[in-house]
Amino acid sequence: MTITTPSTEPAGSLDTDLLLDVRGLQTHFETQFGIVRAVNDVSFTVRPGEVVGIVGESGSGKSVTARSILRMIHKPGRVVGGEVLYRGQDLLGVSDKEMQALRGSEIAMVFQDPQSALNPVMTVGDQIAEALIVHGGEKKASRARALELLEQVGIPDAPRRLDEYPHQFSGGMRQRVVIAIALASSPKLLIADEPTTALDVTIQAQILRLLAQLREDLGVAVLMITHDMGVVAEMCDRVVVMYGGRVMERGPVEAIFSAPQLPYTADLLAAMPKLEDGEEHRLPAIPGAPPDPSRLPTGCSFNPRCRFAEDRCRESVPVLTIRGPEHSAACHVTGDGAPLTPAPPAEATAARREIGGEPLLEITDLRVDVNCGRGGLLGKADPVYAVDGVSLEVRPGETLGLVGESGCGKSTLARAIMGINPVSGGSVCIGGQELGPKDRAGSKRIRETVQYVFQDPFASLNPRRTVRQSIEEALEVRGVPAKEREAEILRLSERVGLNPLHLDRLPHAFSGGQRQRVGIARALAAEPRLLVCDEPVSALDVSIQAQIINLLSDLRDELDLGFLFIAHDLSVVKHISDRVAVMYLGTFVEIGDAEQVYSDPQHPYTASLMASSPKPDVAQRDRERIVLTGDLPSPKNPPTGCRFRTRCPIGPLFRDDRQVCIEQAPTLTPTATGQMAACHFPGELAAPTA
Amino acid sequence: MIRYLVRKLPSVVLVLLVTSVIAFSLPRLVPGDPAALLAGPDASPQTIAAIRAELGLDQPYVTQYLHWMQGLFTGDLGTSLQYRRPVSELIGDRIGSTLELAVLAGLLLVVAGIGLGVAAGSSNRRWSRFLTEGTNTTMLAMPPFLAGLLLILVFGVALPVLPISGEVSVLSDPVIGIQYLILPAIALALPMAAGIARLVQTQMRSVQQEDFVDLATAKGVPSGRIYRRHVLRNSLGPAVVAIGIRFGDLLAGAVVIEAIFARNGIGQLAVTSAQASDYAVIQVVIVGTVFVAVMAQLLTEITLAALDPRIRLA
Amino acid sequence: MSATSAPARRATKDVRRAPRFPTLHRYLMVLKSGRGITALVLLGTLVALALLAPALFPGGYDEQSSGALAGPSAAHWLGTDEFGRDILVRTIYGLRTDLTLIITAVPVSLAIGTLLGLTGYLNGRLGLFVQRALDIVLGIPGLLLGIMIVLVIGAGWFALFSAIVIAGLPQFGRLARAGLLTQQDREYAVASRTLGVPRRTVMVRHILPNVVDPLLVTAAIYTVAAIFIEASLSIVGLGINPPQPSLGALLNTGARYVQTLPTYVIGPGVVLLLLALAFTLLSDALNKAANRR
Amino acid sequence: MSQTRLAPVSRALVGIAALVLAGGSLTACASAVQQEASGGSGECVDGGTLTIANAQAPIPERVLAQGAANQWWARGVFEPLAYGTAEDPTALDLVLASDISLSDDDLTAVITLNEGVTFSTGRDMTADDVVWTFETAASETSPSDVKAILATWDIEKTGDLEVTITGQNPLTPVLASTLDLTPIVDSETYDGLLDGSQMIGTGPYVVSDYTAGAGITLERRDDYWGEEPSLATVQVDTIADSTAQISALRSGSTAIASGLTIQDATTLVDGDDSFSLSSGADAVFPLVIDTTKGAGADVKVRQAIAMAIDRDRINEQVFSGLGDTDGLYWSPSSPDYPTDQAGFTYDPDAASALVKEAGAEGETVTITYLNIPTLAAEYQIIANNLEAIGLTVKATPLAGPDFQARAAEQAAGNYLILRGSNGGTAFMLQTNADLRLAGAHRVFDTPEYEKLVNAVIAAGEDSAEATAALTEYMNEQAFLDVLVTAPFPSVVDSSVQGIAYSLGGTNYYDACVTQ
Repeated sequence: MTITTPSTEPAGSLDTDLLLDVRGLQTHFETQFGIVRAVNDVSFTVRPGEVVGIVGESGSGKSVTARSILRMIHKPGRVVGGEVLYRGQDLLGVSDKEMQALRGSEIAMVFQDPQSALNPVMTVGDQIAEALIVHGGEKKASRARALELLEQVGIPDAPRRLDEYPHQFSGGMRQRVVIAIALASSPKLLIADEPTTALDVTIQAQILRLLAQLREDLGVAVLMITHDMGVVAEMCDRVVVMYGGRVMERGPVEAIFSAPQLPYTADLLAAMPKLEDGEEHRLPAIPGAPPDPSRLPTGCSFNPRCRFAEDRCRESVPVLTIRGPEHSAACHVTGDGAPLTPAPPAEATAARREIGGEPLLEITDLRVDVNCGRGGLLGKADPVYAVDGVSLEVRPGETLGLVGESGCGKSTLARAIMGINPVSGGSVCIGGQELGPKDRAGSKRIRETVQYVFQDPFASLNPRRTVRQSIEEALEVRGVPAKEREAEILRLSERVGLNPLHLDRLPHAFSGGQRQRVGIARALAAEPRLLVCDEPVSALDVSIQAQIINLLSDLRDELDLGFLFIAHDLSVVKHISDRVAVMYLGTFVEIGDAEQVYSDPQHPYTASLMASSPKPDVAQRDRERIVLTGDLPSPKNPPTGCRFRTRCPIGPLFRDDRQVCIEQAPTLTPTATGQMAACHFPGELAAPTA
Repeated sequence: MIRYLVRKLPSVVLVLLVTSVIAFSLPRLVPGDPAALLAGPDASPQTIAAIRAELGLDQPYVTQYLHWMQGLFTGDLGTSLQYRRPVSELIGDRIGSTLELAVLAGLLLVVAGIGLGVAAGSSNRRWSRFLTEGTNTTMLAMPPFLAGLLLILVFGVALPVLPISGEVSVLSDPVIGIQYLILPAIALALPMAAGIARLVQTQMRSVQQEDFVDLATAKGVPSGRIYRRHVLRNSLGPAVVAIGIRFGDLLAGAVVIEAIFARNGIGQLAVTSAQASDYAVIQVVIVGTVFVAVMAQLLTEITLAALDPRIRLA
Repeated sequence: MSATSAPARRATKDVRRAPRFPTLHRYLMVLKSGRGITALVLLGTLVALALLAPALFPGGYDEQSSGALAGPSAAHWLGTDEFGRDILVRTIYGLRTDLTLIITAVPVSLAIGTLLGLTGYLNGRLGLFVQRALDIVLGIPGLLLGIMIVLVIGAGWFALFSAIVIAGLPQFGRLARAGLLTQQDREYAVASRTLGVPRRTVMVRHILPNVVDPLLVTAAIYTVAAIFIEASLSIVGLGINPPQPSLGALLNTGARYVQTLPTYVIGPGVVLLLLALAFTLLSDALNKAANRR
Repeated sequence: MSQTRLAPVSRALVGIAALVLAGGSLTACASAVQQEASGGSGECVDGGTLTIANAQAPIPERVLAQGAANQWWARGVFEPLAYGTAEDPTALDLVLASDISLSDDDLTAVITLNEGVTFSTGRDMTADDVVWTFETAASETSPSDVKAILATWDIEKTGDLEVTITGQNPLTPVLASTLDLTPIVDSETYDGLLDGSQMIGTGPYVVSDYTAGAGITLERRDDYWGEEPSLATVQVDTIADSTAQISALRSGSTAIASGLTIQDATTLVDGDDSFSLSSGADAVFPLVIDTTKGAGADVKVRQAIAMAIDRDRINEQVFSGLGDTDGLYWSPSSPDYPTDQAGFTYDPDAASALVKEAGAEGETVTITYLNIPTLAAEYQIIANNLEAIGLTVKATPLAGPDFQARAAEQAAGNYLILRGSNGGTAFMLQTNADLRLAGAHRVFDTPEYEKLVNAVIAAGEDSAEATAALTEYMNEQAFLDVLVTAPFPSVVDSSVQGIAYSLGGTNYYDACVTQ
């Protein structure tokens, strides 16, 4: 190794062991604004039986890479260069017919969203069988094999379910079906494009476990496309990190996690809140946003956001250089041997305040019927209580975190607080006054105390109105005179980190993070004392997530706000919350001090949730996990007694003697460790702490 | 499914009841007196008044309405003021003609609409897309009667292979009957088929973007099979809804088509009755067509359910 | 922070800034498609012809003479009708009649239909009731409804106008209601409500503009239907009162002379087809522009 | 039942056969498109079917009235005592009557009936049936056009086959028309006529099929009392649309098209030798002016209107020149026809001057008319003419029920209408709704007019002087402008021969088809 000429990787190593060898892949999209180089010179390899992860943020080109391998790029995209060698054969050179024969039989694919990846009008059995029939399978045999596959991917009662339609399956079960389809012709390579992103934590754990098991049983190689470092750490043997359409770093997973050679990889890992982080600290966020693939910066794509950027980073594109066994990275700075110092946490703008004062929000025994007001001219719909008997309180300066899987009622709860969904039972007190039936969304009493930050910042901004108009609307309602609004808008936008020059843009011209800043600015414009944040960061890339979390905690401390912070990501909730409530099927199963709940969960559901969350730490991949079986029951028809009993690992499902769980609903009671839990047998199932 | 239909029943009944009130009052809002028409152009006011009394038109409206409703529930649709014949008979004489036309036109509508839509939705070549879309747009802009006139010109004058006037019941003579039906059915169906085709085409284009189509591709399914088994069935929903709504238009369009092709159908009956203020007939025709529309809508829902298990099994 | 301020300083003008009149801007996108341009050129020509009719033919549409049913000549390009009137002149005046009719009736139908569809915003039950009522109107075949309306009102311009307005209500009502139901649950509408923006403002600012797109597309499609309604009613003899010409009335009379004087049908027929074609293409282009982000 | 029930297999075979036939039929014998009949003056065949397309549906209830609805079938089934003719309003062509003798004062007629006349039910027709028919026609609800005359008659049975009529006014001028328009109906089955369920007459044909609003089919009767006609079947289809009628005629699916506008009919005949025009009684097309309201209240304006209308152009452009523009309601064949008063003045300049003189410039004249193509066409020329003399004209086209209800209540204002020219002056003056004294549709009414009308009716056969006086008064008052008297021609295929017209419709005694 010489210092002056960094050795690039040898270009076509003749490794006969390779299952897949992608070399210099280039995929372009020809749009009216010019050519978008979505995949730009990407090379990597997959060996038989290996799990390779491609990790990157939105727009990094990881999905396009996956599709390019199977030649499934939608118009106007086109693979314009490189080679995709599958067992030595260049897939880009074979005929359409040959490619068709290879798809499914040799290389199969699993898609991100199981809701839409299955044909809604074909039975599950037919869809699996079709994968065999098109490759020459006989009808009857294919059906028998379909049944076998369904059983193999762990679908209970498979013979009956074979003739059911996708909509009769839950999300997790559908993803199992998609995997069964992929496995139908025993392919050698499985490309999994974000296979668990659309799933809840407990279901994600089930699917990841299934994939690992299949790999073990069938020896199939997996190319895992994901944005989640946790999933990478749990599943992969080797990792390819993509950014701006290029491979920026690749290597064995241990090396990447322990000694990343790329500032981006290192900072990304640092920006993730982690479950085992102790005392609250600031997250070291990466500034800016992932680049728009149609407008990549010159030089290293990461240079505008890089702590170490130098002039040459802006001028020339770094090439991949070898950094260790099988480990290479593309960075001018570290290529020269400069060490990667840990990212400094962002500075706080205000000191943490004492929590105290009268509660801003007090909820007692709240019930919300989401079917209220439905029904036709004649008759009403049956009530469905998405929130069923919930009590909580939030004080100024305090953050109450609320976690639960999708469908548990956490968003309904938030909407009921805002007056969007009518309350059907119990009481909601805001700023010490109980809400009456006349206090609907936006009434003076509510809006002056509480404001809402939405999950999807794009959906919550009117696409037709500029950001300035959206913020101004809030000021107008608050009664700010027209003359003073301009200054106020500037102040707000600066406060949330928006470029004031961009105020006249429409929302679609912003990145996700910026839009969420707009959403926050708009909420702040009403000068609330409490913010209800409904999954404010779950739609954002990891590097942006940290920025928004930091912004929110700054605001809380600066303005002495109370937060009701809703999220499904346990680590995010832990990071920001003082207290945590865990919700399951409309009720709280556990509530208490965040530290306490996380270090010593008392409810089996809390423990399972924590165990299920993938951790971005290779050392933890062999930890003992509790993987919950089954799915969340429907709130239309909740189970009797303890609502969790149908999935509880210590419940009647596993222990016949625990009839009490069926007969009697547990109430929230203080436990030995201080928090409250609604379980007949609290603390029995403890999360394995790191 | 049956439970679903039973659940729909009260609202269907309500719709029909309201319709009956509209159907009863609308023709009576039309100025003029059916008795005057019966009495003839030279009649004196005394004659007209006498005929009015004989027809029962001098009764209060409420009495007339209740009388009509009472009749409806006992299966008596009333008696035409103009022809003094039971309305059921007048309609019965024509329903066959209209049904034949509507069924064939409906069939054409479905076949041509979906066929053209599929052709346009699956064609990727520039010229074939241009051709199908051009045909489609022109057909959309072509009113049925103009299409009818054109057909009469072509087949009546230039190329006399199909009859352009009159009708023969398909039931009594299928071979000849079909020949009489072809041109009016085409004139009636084609312009509407263009609308259906457009829906199918748009829907197919959007379904092609769906993940499950990608999954099928990834399974190694050939593109022909993808269109047949994955894209097509998922693309028909809006077209089915539109056909359901358009079924009423088929009946309405039949008015003009029946006129220029000399067919004696319900459309003709409706027009002449409306112009002759034959309340007894129009009110039944209106209630009947709304009933048919409601039924068509139900049928649409049933078809949708058959096409889409999500609806069927919900 | 330096990363964001550097380009900000360079950019004196924000390229991604929203256009000053965003709605107008979006609809100008119609001009970006071949169909849109064809439609507008076609429509522009037809409207211009109609507008210029009194200037081009100051004699009006009822200049009768004894030279009836003459074939095409230099003086009368399309020949003369049964009263010796120039068919071309009458076709253009007929176009004028049709255009005035659709340009007044379709927007009125659109407006009333939309209002009816949006009643659900005031009261859910009322909205449902209106919806049902409109469904009933939709169930009555359009032409029969048109005939009844013309008979009630008495043949003439206003009757045609009313028939077109009423026959369009169910379509617009349904669409507006469907739009309302989806738009009022859109997060930005909910967001405005939680901010305390008055309901009326939410309606005008957030719901209506987003309901408008499909309504406009449908209005263009319905315009074609309106042209057909005028023509069909003329064929049943319930069109505009003579001697004022309309395309449908001309076609109706012209059809009788199709053997002896084909230009009598061809002239108005082609104009009607072009008019319908223009609006069909316009609806396509509008649809495309509306779905553009 | 058992005949129609086929075994599944054979049913399937039938289905396949039908498909094969349908495929081959476009060129083979089963084609529904007949080549046009070779036409020309072929030989009459015994039997055969005559197919007629009529724009109006049959209305059996109105058998006792004149009208286009029943004109193609009613006289095949129902016979009057005698036919009148268009050529001579006083001539009688005996049918059911064997003899009609009038008293010297012309106030009494003794009618002897033919022997052996039977209704198609087989029952003998007697004097009772005649009396019953006349009484029914005179009743309040009857649609008869001659009610007004029947009301002044006293009809008595004076023998099994003899009736005696005693009138208050001379009978000769009105007898033929009145008898023609009052066919003898069967008292036992008359109610069946209301809904068309039973249509029993004495004629050579019986109704074999009737579909209300769609058509009627007549079959030759086996036991007809007179000479059996040649045609076996007469089928009348209702085809309202003119395009469809023309198509039907051209494609040979019908041999007669009736109810087309004159223009359509002449256009059709012009280019084609295989068709000819044929017509029965003429129709009169008057413009009746409201003399009580609006511009028409001023006699000067009325006179101006009379002078402003270019009747020749109306005749030319609406009636293809087939009409007559004598400006008189009276039939030229009537003995009292005032020949020197025939004709009209077309002088728009003088008319303008009159309008100016009356100060009626720009005043609106609203014209109501029954919404049918011929009247709409007339209106267009009239409107054009009246606009030219400085009046503003507005149209109110009305559907049948509306127009007739308004007209009967004298609420139609200025109206355009058509009336049958179905008798002599005295007959018209008693029955025509524009002319008669009682129950008139026109608004104009003066003692002078009444006196002059009564004089014509009372004058009997020597009414020339009275008619001239009345005509002069009418022209002076100008409340009624007879624009055109025109035939209503039907288009007849050359394969049809020998159809004859009377006032009440077409008869088929001598008709046949060549095929």
